[in-house]
Amino acid sequence: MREVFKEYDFDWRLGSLARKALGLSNATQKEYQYSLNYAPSYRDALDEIIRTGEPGVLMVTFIRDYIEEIVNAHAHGKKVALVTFNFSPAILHAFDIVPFCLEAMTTFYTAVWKQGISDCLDFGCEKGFTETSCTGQRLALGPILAGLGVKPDMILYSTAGVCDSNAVSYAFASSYLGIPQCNINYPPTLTDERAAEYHRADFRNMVAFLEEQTGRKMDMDRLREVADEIVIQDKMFNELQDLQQIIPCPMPPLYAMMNFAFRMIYLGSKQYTTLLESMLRIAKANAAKGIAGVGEEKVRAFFFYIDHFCPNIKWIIWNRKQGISNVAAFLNDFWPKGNPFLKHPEEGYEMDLSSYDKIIDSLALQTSRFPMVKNIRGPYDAPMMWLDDTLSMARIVKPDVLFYIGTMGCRNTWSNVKLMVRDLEKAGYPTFVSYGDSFDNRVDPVDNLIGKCSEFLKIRGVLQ
Amino acid sequence: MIVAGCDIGSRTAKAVIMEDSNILAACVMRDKPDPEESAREVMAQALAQAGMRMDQVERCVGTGYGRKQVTFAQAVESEIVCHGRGAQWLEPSIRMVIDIGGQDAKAIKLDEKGKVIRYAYNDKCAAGTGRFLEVMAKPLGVRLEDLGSVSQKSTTPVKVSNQCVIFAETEIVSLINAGKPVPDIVCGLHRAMAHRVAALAKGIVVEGEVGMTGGVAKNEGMFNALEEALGVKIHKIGWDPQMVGAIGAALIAREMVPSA
Amino acid sequence: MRKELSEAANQLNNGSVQAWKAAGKKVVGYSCTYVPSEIIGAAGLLPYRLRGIEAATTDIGDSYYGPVVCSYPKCLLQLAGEGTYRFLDGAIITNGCDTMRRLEECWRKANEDIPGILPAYYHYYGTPHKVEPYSLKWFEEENRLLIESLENHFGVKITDERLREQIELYNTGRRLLQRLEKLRMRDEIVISGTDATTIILASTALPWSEYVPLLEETLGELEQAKPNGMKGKRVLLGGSVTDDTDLVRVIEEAGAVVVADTLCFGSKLFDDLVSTEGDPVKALSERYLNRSFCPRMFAYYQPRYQSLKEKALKAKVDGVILQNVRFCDMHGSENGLFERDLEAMGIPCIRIEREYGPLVEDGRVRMRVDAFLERIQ
Amino acid sequence: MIVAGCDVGSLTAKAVVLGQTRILGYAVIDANTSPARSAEEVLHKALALSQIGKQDIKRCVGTGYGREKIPFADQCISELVCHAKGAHWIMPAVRTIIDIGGQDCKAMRVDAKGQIAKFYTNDKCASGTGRFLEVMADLMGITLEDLGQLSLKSKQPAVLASACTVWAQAEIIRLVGERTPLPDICAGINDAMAGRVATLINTIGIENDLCMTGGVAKNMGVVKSLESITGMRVRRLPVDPQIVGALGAALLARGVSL
Ligand SMILES: Nc1ncnc2c1ncn2[C@@H]1O[C@H](COP(=O)(O)OP(=O)(O)O)[C@@H](O)[C@H]1O
Ligand SMILES: Nc1ncnc2c1ncn2[C@@H]1O[C@H](COP(=O)(O)OP(=O)(O)O)[C@@H](O)[C@H]1O
Ligand code: SF4
Ligand code: SF4
Ligand code: SF4
Repeated sequence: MREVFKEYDFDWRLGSLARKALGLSNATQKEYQYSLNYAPSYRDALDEIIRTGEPGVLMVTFIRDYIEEIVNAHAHGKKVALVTFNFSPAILHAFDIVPFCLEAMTTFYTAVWKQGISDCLDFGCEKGFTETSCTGQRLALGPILAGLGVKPDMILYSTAGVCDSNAVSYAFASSYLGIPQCNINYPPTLTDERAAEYHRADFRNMVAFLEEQTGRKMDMDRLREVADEIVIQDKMFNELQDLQQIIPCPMPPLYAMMNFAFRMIYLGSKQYTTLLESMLRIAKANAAKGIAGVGEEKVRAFFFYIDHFCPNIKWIIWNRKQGISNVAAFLNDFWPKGNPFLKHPEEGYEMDLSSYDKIIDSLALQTSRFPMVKNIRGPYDAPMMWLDDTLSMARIVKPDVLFYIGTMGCRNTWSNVKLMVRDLEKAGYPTFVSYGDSFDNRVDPVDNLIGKCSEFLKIRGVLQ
Repeated sequence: MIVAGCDIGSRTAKAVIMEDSNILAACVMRDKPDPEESAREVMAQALAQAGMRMDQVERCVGTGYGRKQVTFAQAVESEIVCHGRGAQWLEPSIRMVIDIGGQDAKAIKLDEKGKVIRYAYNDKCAAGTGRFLEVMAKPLGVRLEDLGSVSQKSTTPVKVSNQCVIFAETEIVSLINAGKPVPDIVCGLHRAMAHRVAALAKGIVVEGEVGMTGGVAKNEGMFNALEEALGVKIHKIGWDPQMVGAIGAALIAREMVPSA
Repeated sequence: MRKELSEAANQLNNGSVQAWKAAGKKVVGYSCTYVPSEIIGAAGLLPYRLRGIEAATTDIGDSYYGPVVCSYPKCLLQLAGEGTYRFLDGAIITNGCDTMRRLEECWRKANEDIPGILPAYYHYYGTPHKVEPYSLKWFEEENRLLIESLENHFGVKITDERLREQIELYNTGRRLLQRLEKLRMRDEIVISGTDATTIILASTALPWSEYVPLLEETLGELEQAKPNGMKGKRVLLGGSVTDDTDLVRVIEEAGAVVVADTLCFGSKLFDDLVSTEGDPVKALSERYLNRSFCPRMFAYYQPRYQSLKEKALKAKVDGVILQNVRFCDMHGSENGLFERDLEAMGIPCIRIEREYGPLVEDGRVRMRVDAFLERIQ
Repeated sequence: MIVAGCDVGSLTAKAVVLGQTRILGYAVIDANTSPARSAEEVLHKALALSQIGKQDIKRCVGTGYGREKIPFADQCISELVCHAKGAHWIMPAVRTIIDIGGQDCKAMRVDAKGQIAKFYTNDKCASGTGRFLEVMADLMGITLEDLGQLSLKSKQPAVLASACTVWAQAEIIRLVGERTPLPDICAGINDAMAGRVATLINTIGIENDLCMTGGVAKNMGVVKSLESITGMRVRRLPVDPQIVGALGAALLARGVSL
């Protein structure tokens, strides 16, 4: 890592960037354009987010708050938990623990920053961490290992049994920094009674860990508040997913990412509700007018893995300019009751508010339905797993093309994406596979991705 | 109607001039560092061969890595489409084209009209490219054109495992140092490469007649190794396989509706 | 070295397997040390640990697996695809790591293209990643399901009686292997690491009814043997899967002696015994899950480090070689921690990333080992 | 006592003839397909330059990839140790050494006696090797010397996105096509290289003084870029950095303890 990147803490730098960005968004249009010129390193990313209107501004605002909460947690006497993205932060509110999600930081960093990405990625390796692991965690983990950011008090991850690469990052951080850890371990099946029992027991095991770490019992009133909020959020989320099916898709492409990012960092908090309201308002208005969120919808794309190839947000901008709608994203599936994509009632979860025990069980179930955690735990072609989910969603949202974009560290999907492509093509969906890495532009640069992708869309007759 | 196709690849530049269904001229040359210059020069050669001037050429289509730098082309088309089109025109029975050029390998599936149905590129880090053979030929002291015949002399091909061009080179050097016969190494190289390319083709399912294009198709050792790895006979293309992309481009130029 | 042992260590379809099959008996392959061999044995079947030796390329593996995954399961798939594993009547795949668990799907899919390569009995076995009362319960159920499915498929009965017999047999064998390990650690070397590895590897490919007497005999001879004259730095080998003798040989050719290992094709096969008390399935479940020796058990770095450290001290090693197969995140990251902590204790370490077994590039590994040995002079 | 060191690397062969206190002569040649022949040739050349007969050489140590094949070597020692020894002899204050040769890149820390305390090698990807630079230079039709020199003139180094040798080639072709000035491309290549190397040395931890050995050390572009990334000065060696391994071998032949 270059010396210059060691001068400021990683999290502080991100926070200050969000602060500056907001300062800009409040300015008049003219001032805004003018100021953007002085922010070359994040101009494009910022502009892309802010141009989505109110939801974009809200997103930046809340990300700023999120980071500030992390940075100031210790000063406020709160504990910080390093958490993975496929983990519901809801339970943490009941303990007043501040979640710090590595992948959210990675995503934000790679999207807005032009320099230092490779420095951060390599930093972990300098500390002995493996160079081939998933970049989603590795990028933000580097500075944390190096002490360039808040030192977490505990580490939580829900990927044991789902993704080694992910779990190992957190396990490594725990051993390296000497911080206590607790993982949620998922069995290979989803809906049978054995699995359900395991989900509940394992979640309670984590609750016990949280009690031990904080030295206090869970705040039941907070828990109830959070659960109530989730019920509202789930309803709105389902509405949003309903809207995705409309042709043309009324949702701007960035909404998918905004939504799942917020479920991952703010589920059960007011902030997420505010964002949902704002997104819904716009999406509904678009739907009423029959217009597409992307402008003119030329291609309906279903991202059956990661949808945001981050570096400099170039890929996302290109998608928008080509009129590529994001009609479904694998990371954006959460399976609450009433969701249009549910195939069986037992596939999803429902918030049962009848007792505290039931609330905790509901949260356990909800966590077990987080993206990836739900559907890459078992064989890709088993019921309710990767293929089944992708095909059944595709039938509903009617995409013109399916995209796989992942990370080079993803042993799971790289071990069967070829099988997926065969099956999806057989089912009649043109399927594009990127050999790039969503967070490391060095693997296959974004310009190549765009080149290969436009070639694909043209040759396969998706985009004329 | 006189049309032209110009294929600026990663290693070589190719140009073809056609009149109706006749190929009037076809030229290949090694790339210059500047693709624009390569394009101009190879076109000039082809024109000279055909005894023509540029203004007699009605339309020209550019293809290949450097297609955007073919300044005199009216349109550009991806090399996948061009190889498919060219191969199909030359050998109508072909349903799958395996194109191995300097920088990558592709498997392309065609319908009976030569339209691309599916295609696949080589995996990342894969050594299945012509450049790989070029790099290896050097330490082996074998000329590129001789790789095929040398490989035929092998009795017990060696195992070459590395996928990275650069590291495979070290492996070759150590095999040479270990005293392994050159034909066995060459044959081992071809096999390793053929297996990777075959895996690529199998990924999109090998069906129907298979043809091979690109410069590497001129290498008989590779041709045979690929047949063996695929387990099917490869249809030999009646023309210089390296020119197929440029021919395809010319064909597309011929079919283009002139823009007003 | 007894021929049976070296053959079993170096050849997949070895003589004993052939004889076993010729006698009309069945062979069941399994993919990981977390699968209890005793259960397979109690069904009258030969438990056979899947290995990737003999794979010369990975083109079949690469047709199903993507480019950035460990080549070990790719080699297994390659061998299956080439028909080498046709002698298997069954296979049990477990979630040792992500790439390994995906073998279940890849093998099935490959069978659609190359019919007949999938064994008739094919079972997915889910191993939890932690040791808690509920995970133990899950694991025990998993074992009972395995028993049930073996019984149904092969038309046999796995009684507690037969399980106890197998537990006895395996415990006896494991005790002998522990003796071998002790022997290996002697101050004056009596057996090379290469030979010790050969003996251990053979255990995964022979019926233990044959293996245990062979081992006993060999041990008897070795315990009487004079030092074999091997001198050199004493090293411990740890890390990713190492299912052949090549790596150990390369290290020893460079002038070291591999006196101990923490490999899952090594000492991790016999470090603990199964309790002979109580319900045999319960006892097996406890023994097989309670071992947190593999980094797949994420939260147990400390116990692993302690056991590695103890082994290194007991074997009086001069250094520790930590290797990982490329794209193996679990061992790759844990080796970094081991290195930090062992070096802090004054035990020199080297981390090596390599290609898996039959695809190794000896020269590279050799250069690093040479330099390491010179460093610890 | 006159001794010799011979380093048969992956791309080049080097020989040093060492007298009591100074280097009497040395040579560097491109390695050919037989390491034995390369060794003979390069030693012959070094001997000729130092005007010494082969029979005057008391002892010779071989090193490098081809060391086992050097017919006249009395002993073989790995190149890591030789580089450490050689660098330490030339510059005793050196504590961190980076050796970039044709096929790999090594970083080592040595103690006050020149003993290796820690080392790390890169062989995961060819992009951190001298061969990477050669392939790139070849692509642009310039020499290796130019690659270093031109890059120093760059005003706005290009950014090479891809770290992989194989794929970086496509980018070079693109940059050339876009008429990016040659010095900027060269600087981009050298920066990419230095970036990889910096990670490697940070893994073992840098301690002053820092020096570079191996052929790539002759490329000032890489050296300068490495200095700017690490914020440390790279000490320039008063001898050809490419021969440091052979020099170390010669020192070891003289019986300087390991
Ligand atoms: N006469 C030949 N014999 C064997 N191989 C050849 C011959 N000519 C070219 N090649 C191979 O073809 C490759 C170039 O193929 P080509 O299709 O021209 O690539 P591109 O279109 O990418 O420039 C070279 O790398 C080389 O391996
Ligand atoms: N004059 C030079 N200027 C810049 N780089 C050079 C020069 N000479 C050699 N090199 C670099 O040095 C590398 C060879 O280094 P060397 O230490 O001789 O390798 P090895 O020991 O592996 O043969 C070449 O790949 C090249 O990149
Ligand atoms: S992208 Fe793949 S490797 Fe990364 S966290 Fe997700 S499942 Fe794991
Ligand atoms: S070496 Fe690592 S990645 Fe490979 S099979 Fe074993 S645990 Fe999995
Ligand atoms: S092919 Fe590219 S990424 Fe792979 S090892 Fe070689 S240089 Fe590195």
